[in-house]
Amino acid sequence: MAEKTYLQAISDGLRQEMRRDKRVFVIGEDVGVYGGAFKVTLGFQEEFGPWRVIDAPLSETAIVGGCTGAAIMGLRPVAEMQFSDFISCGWDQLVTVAAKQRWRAGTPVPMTVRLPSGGGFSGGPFHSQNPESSFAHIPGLKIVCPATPEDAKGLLVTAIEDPNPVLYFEHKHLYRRIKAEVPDDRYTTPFGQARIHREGDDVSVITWGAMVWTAAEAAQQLEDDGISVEIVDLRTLVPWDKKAVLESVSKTSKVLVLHEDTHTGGFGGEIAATIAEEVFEDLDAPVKRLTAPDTPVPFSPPLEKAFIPQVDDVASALRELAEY
Amino acid sequence: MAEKTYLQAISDGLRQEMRRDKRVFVIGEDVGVYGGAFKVTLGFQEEFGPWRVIDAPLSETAIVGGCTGAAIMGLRPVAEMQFSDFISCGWDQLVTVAAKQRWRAGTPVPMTVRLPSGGGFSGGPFHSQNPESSFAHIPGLKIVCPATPEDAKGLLVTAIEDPNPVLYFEHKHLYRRIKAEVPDDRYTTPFGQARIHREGDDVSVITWGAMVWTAAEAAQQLEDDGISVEIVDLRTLVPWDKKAVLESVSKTSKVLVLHEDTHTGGFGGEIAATIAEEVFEDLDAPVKRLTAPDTPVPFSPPLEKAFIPQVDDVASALRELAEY
Amino acid sequence: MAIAREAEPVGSLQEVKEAGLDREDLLGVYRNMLITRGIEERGHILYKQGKIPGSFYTGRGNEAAAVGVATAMDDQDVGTPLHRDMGVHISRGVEPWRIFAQYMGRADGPTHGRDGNVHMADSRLGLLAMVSHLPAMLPVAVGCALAFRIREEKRVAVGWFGEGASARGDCHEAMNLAGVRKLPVVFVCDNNQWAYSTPTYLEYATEHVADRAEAYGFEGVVVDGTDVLAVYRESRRAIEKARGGDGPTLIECLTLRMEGHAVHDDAFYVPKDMFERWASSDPIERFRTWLREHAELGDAEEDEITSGVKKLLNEALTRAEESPLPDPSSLAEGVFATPEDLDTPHHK
Amino acid sequence: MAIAREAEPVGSLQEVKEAGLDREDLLGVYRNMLITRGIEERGHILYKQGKIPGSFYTGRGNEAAAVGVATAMDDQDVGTPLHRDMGVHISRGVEPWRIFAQYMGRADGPTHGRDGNVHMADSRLGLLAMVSHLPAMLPVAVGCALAFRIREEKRVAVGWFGEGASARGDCHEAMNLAGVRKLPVVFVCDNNQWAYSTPTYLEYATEHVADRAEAYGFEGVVVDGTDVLAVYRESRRAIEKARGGDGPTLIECLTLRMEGHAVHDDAFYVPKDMFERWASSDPIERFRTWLREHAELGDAEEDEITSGVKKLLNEALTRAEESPLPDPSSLAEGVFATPEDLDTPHHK
Ligand SMILES: Cc1ncc(C[n+]2csc(CCOP(=O)(O)OP(=O)(O)O)c2C)c(N)n1
Ligand SMILES: Cc1ncc(C[n+]2csc(CCOP(=O)(O)OP(=O)(O)O)c2C)c(N)n1
Ligand SMILES: [Mg+2]
Ligand SMILES: [Mg+2]
Repeated sequence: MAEKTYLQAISDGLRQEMRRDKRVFVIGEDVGVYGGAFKVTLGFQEEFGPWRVIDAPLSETAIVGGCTGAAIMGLRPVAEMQFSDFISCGWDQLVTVAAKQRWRAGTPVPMTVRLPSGGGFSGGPFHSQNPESSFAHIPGLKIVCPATPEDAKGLLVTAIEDPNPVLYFEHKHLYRRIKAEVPDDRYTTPFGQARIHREGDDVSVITWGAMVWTAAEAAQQLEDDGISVEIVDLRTLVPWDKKAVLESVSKTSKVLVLHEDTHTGGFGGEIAATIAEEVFEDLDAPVKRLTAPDTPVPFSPPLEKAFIPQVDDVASALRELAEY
Repeated sequence: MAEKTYLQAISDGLRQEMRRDKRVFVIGEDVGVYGGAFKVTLGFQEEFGPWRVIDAPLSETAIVGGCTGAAIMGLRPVAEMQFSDFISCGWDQLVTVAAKQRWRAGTPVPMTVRLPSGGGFSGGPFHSQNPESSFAHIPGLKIVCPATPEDAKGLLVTAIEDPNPVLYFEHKHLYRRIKAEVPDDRYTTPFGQARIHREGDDVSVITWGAMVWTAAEAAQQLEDDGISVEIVDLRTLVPWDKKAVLESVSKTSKVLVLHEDTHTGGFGGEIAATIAEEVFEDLDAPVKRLTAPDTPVPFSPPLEKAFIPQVDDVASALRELAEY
Repeated sequence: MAIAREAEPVGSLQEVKEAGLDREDLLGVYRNMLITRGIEERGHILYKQGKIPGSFYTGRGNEAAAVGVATAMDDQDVGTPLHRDMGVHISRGVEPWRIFAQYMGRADGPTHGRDGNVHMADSRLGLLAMVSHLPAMLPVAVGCALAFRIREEKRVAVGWFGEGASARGDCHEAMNLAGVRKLPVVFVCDNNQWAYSTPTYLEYATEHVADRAEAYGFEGVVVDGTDVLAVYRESRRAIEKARGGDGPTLIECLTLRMEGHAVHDDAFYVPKDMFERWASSDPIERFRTWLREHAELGDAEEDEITSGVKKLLNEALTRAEESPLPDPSSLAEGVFATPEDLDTPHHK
Repeated sequence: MAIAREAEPVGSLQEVKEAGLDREDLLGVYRNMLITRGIEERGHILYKQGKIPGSFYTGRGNEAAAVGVATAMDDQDVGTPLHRDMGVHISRGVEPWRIFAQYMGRADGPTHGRDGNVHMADSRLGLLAMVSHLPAMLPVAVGCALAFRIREEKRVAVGWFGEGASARGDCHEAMNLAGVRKLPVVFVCDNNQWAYSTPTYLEYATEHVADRAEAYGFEGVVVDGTDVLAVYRESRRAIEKARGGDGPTLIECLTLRMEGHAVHDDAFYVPKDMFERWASSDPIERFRTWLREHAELGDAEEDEITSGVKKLLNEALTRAEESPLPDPSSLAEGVFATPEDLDTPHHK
């Protein structure tokens, strides 16, 4: 057990898995000599050689499609997108080939795509997006969004082990900001089991990724006013832990669904709709959503601050609910 | 005024617009000599010549990106996807360039993409999809899904006139099945204004595209049992007519959101969540969704029938709501 | 300016033997071509009988190209054949009755009614099921080759694509990655001169598709796709070259699509004389003549083969028609794989 | 095997005159190169001062290539320059203070703080704002050319791409469409030998990127990207060829990226002697020497230019720093265009 950043947890988890399982290899732009844009694979090529840590050409389609083929041939590819934004260039391969191959043709595609995502440091419209909602709509893809170093490692190992295409969204704004104890040994964190980041009685927040920490700060604020907030960290969007969400909502009878991605058609809608359908009778207030507005992600700090839900935004949404 | 199929209405609307406005041109695979896979542009190349009715190579990225450039240069491109499924190959161009260019750089992109979509005739996993939800999540794209011949023409004209990238989903299962009177003259049908396909008092159905007709048959069934169903045809998903939906729900206090696309993360979630948030107090029952299950679209008729919501499925969902 | 090498036709039996096929093999090739065509001809009938839902696509004219390439593959090699490549499935040993079941959306088809047409494959025979999106399987084929390279296996992946689909980005990214990394993959272009209704000069601006190979640092070859032996010889060369670590080859098989794009299309846009010209070079007839001239195929033996194929297909059809339609309650199963699904020859 | 033509360096003033530039033009070119470098050097300082949010990218080493091509464009031509092509914006007349404002995320930058770095363009000057996704602007540039062809205008579109980005499908689809339809477009490859940390041999397997042009049916040319006059001459030829209806050209400008990929990258992976070798061929110094040798550039005139540029940039910086940060309440405006937005020179 040692304190590690979220980034180190990812890196260590991946290295450990590569040492354990020769079928695991890494491919992506600049993952080799350079160690990846965020240095997750720093030193990997030296340890595992150039055919297990592969510098790909600037070709997201070939990377995703290549991993699909290699996975079907029995390897366990881990692709790195330099930024999650660029997965748009691999969209067709993922949704057309990888996602549907098991159901259609019985061929499992055990591959993982690592996607550094999210904003908070003026990355602008193309280096800050949270594209998880788009993919969560496609049957056949699993979607992982860890919030803590411990989950970052455990969910990555589960992703690599999973016999399906898994999109692993690692939030860049957590990379070096969030540190915690991470077990040294190999372990897996199951998909589809939410984590109660904080227990509470008055209002539930359903969220994932970096927003877990924003919600936690807001909950802290509200505690001083005597409002007790429960935070449910989904950890994975596909599958998502409906049971945990509905239980929390039934307990508090008020809920805020929170995400960093834009509003319309975001995955928050799915969660809110499910709550409204399944525990309608338990609700004492409308199902509220707090998200980014329907715009691209802005570059300039004051705009970006207005775009990404801030602690104060969450706190006032929670207060409003509590007072309903 | 003459009776026209949905397909003729599209074809006539497009031809009329091309005659009126020299900036309008058509590009797509096999749209020229062949007249398009569904013959929407039959005879167009003879009338408008090979540079206004352009047979493109098998290159969805070049088609979508090409239209983006041509639109910025002042033309009014109308791209045809051979099947809406293939727009996955133009995903990046649409979401990365076309959708964001106005907001980022002030450059409007007035283009239309025609997308023959939907199932019902054993097209299988790649010729039957309804990808509108994925795009509805991307700020900057407008999404149109006509259900009637009159709307098919009017909304196409509005799409071509609109200064933004518009995805125009034409449901293949309506092409020759649905006929109605269509005005001969040019007219536009505004975006963001739902159409009450049928008035009713007990339950509302919110839907679009081919499902409008499925809902209408189900409503007919229920009428015999004395249950009065209101059908709201959204016509456009972005922008969507929140006001009309909320009004209908407030009136009936019970609502079924219905779509042919798959469940999780489908646009129905957005609508259901909005209803649960904004007219929570008016609801007498949970917000129900009826959609395709989370699988690819199957080929074999019994499977496809189980996949696409059928009249009986809608009727029993409505009955359940009415009895709640 | 043509850049690619233009392959010679094949002459004598001796030459063929040197290329690795004995007389028994040749008769097998002939048989596979007959089965291929027979399946698709019967498919047409089934379609007209209303037994095939949706649309229906065939590869008439492409039998030699498909069978020729597949015959050059070793057992442990893998491939991603397309909608004109029924001959690949047949050559790899797929049972015809399963294909009929697939056509008709029955439970015993390789996709159990979930997908249609040739959108199927038996992964135990080293084939990967195509998707409609063209040529999305090329990057996947390259990924197979990458796996072989990583594990240092002497296996080769074969990826098919149409000349129309050569215009798409997937083709470029796949070939470029394969070229840069010298992966053991062979790209086979089924150039049947039409992409639906679109002629080649609107799809690419070179003389041959194979001229593109240079742009990726490997060799391109154009071969007459109606000459099964020439296709075999060039494929064998390319596959062995790839197996030996010398990287990819692009083989372009020149044919004509002898029917419409699919069953609904009468191909009015194809000049009549083009059909006539290519009809005189029918791949099956051509090989039959060659076998009679060079390999002593006599009437009796030929009859035996023909009637054997007929019997096989008749029985297959009966068996397929007995296969039930899939159970709707199974629809939602198997969207996600379980660990047990990985228990296949390739995944281990 | 190289397929592309390798362009000769430019010699005399006379030769340059024939190519269409008089002495005044040449001094303008020099000035634009100085402004380009000056802006990016000041950008570095701003970055270190913490005034530029996010990351920061420059095109040091690419000034000649960018300015050379842009100088060869006519007013009515359009282009889609990239992150190494500041010189294009400058040559087309973008005011430096706006660029500083863009860097700093201010309200008066061309994107009003919505986007950063060189992700900007003034559409009234015929430029289209790049996106990060490389080379997604190539199909867009081809679309501009398509519009010119449809309207039968004598205009040309210029599309830039990096040698790394040449691996992507967008590059292929754009070039193929342009080749098939002989569209009036010129493709300019900024080959600075690195794609982030990736060397060229892992990006493509030909000798030159320009060797690929053949695969699309048009000519490829490799030019020394530090020789502004050679770049100009080849660009002018290609642009006029395109304007005349003779289709696309691929011009590859060979340079070295003289800094890290972005400000955070120390480029440890680039061999030291590679930097040294290319430093001796600095495009600005090279052109300065040429001007002194061939165009009688004297100390006084040079000082005047240099100090003029310095003054311009200092004033620009001051003005940019006075520009306010954008108003957060404006965030949601303009996701969708209104009809009035179409009231621009290009949209009419
Ligand atoms: C990405 C994509 N776009 C469009 C289609 C529709 N489509 C099916 S086959 C076809 C023509 C294919 O031509 P070619 O690649 O030459 O193959 P062929 O059918 O001639 O064998 C088209 C356009 C498709 N399958 N995939
Ligand atoms: C589609 C896509 N994938 C990844 C990136 C991340 N990225 C930014 S620049 C770069 C290298 C680009 O190399 P090159 O095309 O040679 O241009 P250069 O930066 O060298 O001018 C990469 C990988 C990107 N911008 N776009
Ligand atoms: Mg073809
Ligand atoms: Mg570069």
